[in-house]
Amino acid sequence: MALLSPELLLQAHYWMRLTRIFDDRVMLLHRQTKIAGGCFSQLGHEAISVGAALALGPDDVIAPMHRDLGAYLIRGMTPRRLMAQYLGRAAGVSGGRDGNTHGCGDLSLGIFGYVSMLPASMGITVGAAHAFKLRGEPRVALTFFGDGSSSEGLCHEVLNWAAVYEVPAVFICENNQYAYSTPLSHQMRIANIADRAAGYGMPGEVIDGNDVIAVYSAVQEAVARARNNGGPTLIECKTMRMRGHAIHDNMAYVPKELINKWQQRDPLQHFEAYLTEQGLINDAGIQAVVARAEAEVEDAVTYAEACPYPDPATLMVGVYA
Amino acid sequence: MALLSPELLLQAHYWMRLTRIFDDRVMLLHRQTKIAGGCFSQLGHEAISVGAALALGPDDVIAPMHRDLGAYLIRGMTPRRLMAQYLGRAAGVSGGRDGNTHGCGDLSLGIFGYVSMLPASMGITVGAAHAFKLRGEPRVALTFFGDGSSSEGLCHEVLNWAAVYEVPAVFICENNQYAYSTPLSHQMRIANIADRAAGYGMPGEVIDGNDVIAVYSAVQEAVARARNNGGPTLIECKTMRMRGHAIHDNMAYVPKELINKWQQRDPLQHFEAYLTEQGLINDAGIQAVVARAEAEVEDAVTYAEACPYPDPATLMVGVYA
Amino acid sequence: MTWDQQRIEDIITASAPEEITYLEAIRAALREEMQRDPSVLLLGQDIGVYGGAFKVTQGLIEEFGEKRVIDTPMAELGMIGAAIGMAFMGLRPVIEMQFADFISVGFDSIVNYAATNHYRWGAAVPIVIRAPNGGGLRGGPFHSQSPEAWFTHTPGLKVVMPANPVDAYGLLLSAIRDPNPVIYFENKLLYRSMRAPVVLGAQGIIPIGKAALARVGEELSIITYGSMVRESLIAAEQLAADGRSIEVLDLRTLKPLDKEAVLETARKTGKVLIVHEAQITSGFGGEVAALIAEHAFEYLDGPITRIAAPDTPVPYSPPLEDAYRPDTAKILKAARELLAY
Amino acid sequence: MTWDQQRIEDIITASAPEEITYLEAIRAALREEMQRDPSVLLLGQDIGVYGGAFKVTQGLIEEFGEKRVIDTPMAELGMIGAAIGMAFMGLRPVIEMQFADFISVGFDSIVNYAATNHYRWGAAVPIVIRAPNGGGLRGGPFHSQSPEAWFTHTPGLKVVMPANPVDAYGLLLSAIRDPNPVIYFENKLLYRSMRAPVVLGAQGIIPIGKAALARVGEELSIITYGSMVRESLIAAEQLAADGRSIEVLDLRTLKPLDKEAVLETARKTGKVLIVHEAQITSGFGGEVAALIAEHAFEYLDGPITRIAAPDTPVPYSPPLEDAYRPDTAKILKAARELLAY
Ligand SMILES: Cc1ncc(C[n+]2csc(CCOP(=O)(O)OP(=O)(O)O)c2C)c(N)n1
Ligand SMILES: Cc1ncc(C[n+]2csc(CCOP(=O)(O)OP(=O)(O)O)c2C)c(N)n1
Ligand SMILES: [Mg+2]
Ligand SMILES: [Mg+2]
Repeated sequence: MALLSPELLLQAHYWMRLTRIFDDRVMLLHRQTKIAGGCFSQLGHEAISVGAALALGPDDVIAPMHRDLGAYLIRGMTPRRLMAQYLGRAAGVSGGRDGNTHGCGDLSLGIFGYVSMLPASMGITVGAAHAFKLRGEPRVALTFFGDGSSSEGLCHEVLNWAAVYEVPAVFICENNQYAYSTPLSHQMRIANIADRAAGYGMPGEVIDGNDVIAVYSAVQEAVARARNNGGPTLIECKTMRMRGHAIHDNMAYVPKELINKWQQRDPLQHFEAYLTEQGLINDAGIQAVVARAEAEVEDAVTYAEACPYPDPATLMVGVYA
Repeated sequence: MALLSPELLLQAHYWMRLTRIFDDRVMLLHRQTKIAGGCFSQLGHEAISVGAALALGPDDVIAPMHRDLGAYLIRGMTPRRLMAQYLGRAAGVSGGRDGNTHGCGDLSLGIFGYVSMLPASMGITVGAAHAFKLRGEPRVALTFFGDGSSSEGLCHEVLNWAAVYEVPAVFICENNQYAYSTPLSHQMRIANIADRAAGYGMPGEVIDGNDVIAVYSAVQEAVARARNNGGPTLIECKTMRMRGHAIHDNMAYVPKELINKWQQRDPLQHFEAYLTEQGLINDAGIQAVVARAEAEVEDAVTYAEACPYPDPATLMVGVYA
Repeated sequence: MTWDQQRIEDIITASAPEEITYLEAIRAALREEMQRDPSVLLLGQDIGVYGGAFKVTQGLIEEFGEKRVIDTPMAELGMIGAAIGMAFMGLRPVIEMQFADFISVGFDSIVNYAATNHYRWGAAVPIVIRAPNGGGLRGGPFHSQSPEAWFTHTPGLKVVMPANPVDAYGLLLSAIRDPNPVIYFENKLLYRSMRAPVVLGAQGIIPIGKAALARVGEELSIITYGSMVRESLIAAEQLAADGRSIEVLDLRTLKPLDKEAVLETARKTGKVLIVHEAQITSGFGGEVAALIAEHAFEYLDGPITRIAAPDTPVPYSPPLEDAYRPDTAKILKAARELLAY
Repeated sequence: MTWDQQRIEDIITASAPEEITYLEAIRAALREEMQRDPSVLLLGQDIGVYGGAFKVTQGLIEEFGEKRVIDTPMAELGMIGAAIGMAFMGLRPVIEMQFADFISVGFDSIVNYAATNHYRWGAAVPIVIRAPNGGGLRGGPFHSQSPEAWFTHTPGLKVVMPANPVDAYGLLLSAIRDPNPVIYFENKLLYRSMRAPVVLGAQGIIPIGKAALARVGEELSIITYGSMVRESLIAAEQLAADGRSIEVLDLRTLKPLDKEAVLETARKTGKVLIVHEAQITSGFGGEVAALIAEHAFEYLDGPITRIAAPDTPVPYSPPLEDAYRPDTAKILKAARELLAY
């Protein structure tokens, strides 16, 4: 396991807090009917997107999905832009053309926007990695997919493609026990999705997705291997989706005990306890981080609410490049 | 390994001979421009379709593919009907609507016709097996797919589906070293496609696809397991496509040594040597089988050539049920 | 409940039909068919305990059990393939796509296997694919689509698109009983926003292939379907207040199209406005226009006009989606221009 | 060969253009672009050592190597997704579908990702999908399709469909240089059966979005594309022998459509016959007819007529396929009727 510097650990903490506070605010704004349409919560997933995104270099690329808000933030998509996106404003990442984190791409930040059709971003990612391989560039492409997405044919095509061409890609499966309302038992007859890696001839690893250090370490190792022509890796992060699939879903179908069990393992509390134990932070320090993140989110909301909606006259703009 | 009765062994021999002789004739008819469009050869694959089809019971269903002529024959599709199909006649299985073994289905024989989009028949097969499971019927559904098809997303979706619902299905991979001109090395980074079975939680087995006894035994075991609620099985038959992908393909891309190596292991010669060794047949016996098969094929050609083409006035008939 | 009891209940219900929503009508049709025919079963993502993304199948797993309401893994191509195999074995699977938008992932199984099979070797494929379509709900580019034109071009498929609870019920009965693959587009915006008294049971059946005159008029024909029928009727009502007489033809089935009804209304009024929610270019409106321009040419008193969405993805942000979406105002404007022609 | 040498060669070639087949024109365009732009690369099944199912890419792996001519596993959905990712990273992938028919398997990557991406977050998707389409070769239902109408309905895509070697060459140059996803339908029947002198190099470029008058006439306009241009020209020639003057408009690009050219010829002759190889219902002909019926209504002297395939899968057996397929005889018959109107 890679040794993480105190700076990096504190960074990770900040990003996880920011992710959670931003997400809580999004949920609130949705309840206030300020956000239209659907919204996916990040609760319980913060360690994965943050740990993974921190392990990438600046020239690497990433295709975050709907529970990977932390990755967008870390890659430089500002809370303002993201909040304007959620609120459907012209200044949002997609200029109001797409909703929530859908279509939140920016090539200048090395971020690919996603479509709803899961897991389409895997295809994009393997292609980007293939481009790096063809040109001999020391760059890596990384994406995420859910346990639900693991049943889609595309997941197979992409993992096999990555292995055949030995491209520098990292695939992170966020196994959060459910695909919408569907439990793992209705999706597969195996214990670990990462076990499928052997069937492609690539390394696969199962890690604790609620432990940001474990995520960072595993991803860092996979990224280093990819960068050194070692080919792709599949990493399965075990975690739990702590809210409904999307905001309208009260997840009555999830057994209380399961939620309770995972609540004990909240990635942020777990990490804060560790940092405190290590003497890297104390309560006041945590409060300061929270305050900073809250201020950023508040600023983003103020900004976004003041932003104009897109001009209907621009409806036809941009269908073609 | 199941013990095969002498009767069954001799039956298998007959079907393999018939398959080969029929196939040789199809190739000839194509060269004579009596068959339009494309045509896929069966050469080298006879043990697989014959061994598998013989292991099924009368109420089981099968979705043979383009190198599984033996299965059609065994299930009761007569050489006459099949030859009329190849020649595009009204009396062909599809009435001239589809070509060669495409669309050669007949529910009364428990045969599903295929489409070109590979491996679509896997989806159909898993659904049929699922129906058996839902109704508690002791029936099994079996299909074939190629090494090439193993890279398609559908292959993954279906194998996973079969495992999740524990349906009585048998999937036979005909690994013939090539998908059209593409060698295995460009398709996958693993030694055995059957190794992927573990990633679905189903049994997988690698067998010699040129040994009809091995095929029959493995399939029979899988069929018995499926019938007894033991769920699906993936069987990989190692073999070699001994002619080009389709008739126009001279397979210049295949190394001579590879062909030579597999020529030594011709499934029919191999089996005839075994039968002879076992005292179950002698040269005269083989000649008699050949003569019988040739006569059947000759009869089929005579019949088919005398059959009328479909009436253009029927063009619109049957688009809807 | 036995079959006879059910019939009796139907007749009672029929005599005093209840007001139900479009969504309830769909659910009622599923129940009716599942009660009537044990070979009918449901396949889809989250349709079991959860009752489906829109709760259309709520309660059905409790009533019919896990063997007839099957929660599937995410695998649209495989699911539709499996449904075909089930159909070959005598079952009648009704698939729920979580959104019509995801039908693109299962596309090949539909257009190449389901659609061609009967023509090629005579085995029928009695499956229904329910596809919740349409926008107006701020669903963005991937939860708002109306992709019917992909399927109307594919021989061997049937395509229905009910515009109200009565048709939603009756066409789903027909679709499930039809021996062919039927794509059943159900409009999400209508799910809870439209109620009507619906005659349940066999009397409520609506045949596939028959359009309905939603309003009789003399001066101009609006030919439309799905969510745009309501918008068109409101427009017609407003024009009536101006003393203009508008006919509204609800196609109900797109494939096979009720050509007679289309030509009849075109010949009658001589002015045709075609309205649909999908993008204009190569949309189904083109087919309707072409039929009229060929077979009712001599009766036309004005250009055949189309109101449809512009050629962009369905945008998310409210002002953009409102600009994108055909509605009463846009229909009114076009109708007035055509009336003045 | 350096870039300059190539230019010089082009100019020489241009001054005395060689007769090449439609297939050779496609190969020449691929070579031209691969020589000109190192970011162009090819993806597809069996396109390397084997040279592709139709040998279009023959010799290219020898010239450009394995990194630019990539033989892929069978995985259309993933391949097109990968091409998009490559495009984001600055490459310009040109995909060969082994047959247009298999595009249904890669459908979602095209219509939902490639097509919508620039609109949503501004990243261009410069990919080309070459799709060998069309029948007449006894390929049966799955090796004969012409599925262009699925794509003309999808905003964000461009669709071209060359009818001769000159356009095959020039439109492929444009397609590869275009920053948008382009579906390039190449007709298999024309591959080896049509030759023409083709000006190679940059001078040979044909812009996307411009139709071409393949024949000038006065009495009737045949509007067509792809394989049916040749059939239409032969029909026009035969009608000329009868003293009739027929105009033939070759659309060349279906999306974005050259509406001006369509309306101009319709207004000029007042009689329009639309011809395509694909099935009639919801085919691209509907769009063309609708445009004319709306925007050239006042100029029409007869019903807008469509000649297209009937609504069946493409049948295999020669008598059935011949009955199915639009051809000169069917065009002649319809044209004569329309002329007599
Ligand atoms: C191809 C496709 N089918 C269906 C859906 C509808 N859908 C959206 S999210 C989801 C569940 C996803 O589960 P998983 O991959 O485990 O991700 P999670 O939401 O649990 O993070 C479904 C079924 C979709 N987006 N794409
Ligand atoms: C979805 C799809 N893509 C491409 C093709 C074209 N194609 C026909 S057969 C073939 C190779 C098949 O290889 P394999 O599955 O190994 O079967 P084999 O022919 O070797 O028995 C290809 C690429 C196809 N039929 N279906
Ligand atoms: Mg999940
Ligand atoms: Mg093979």
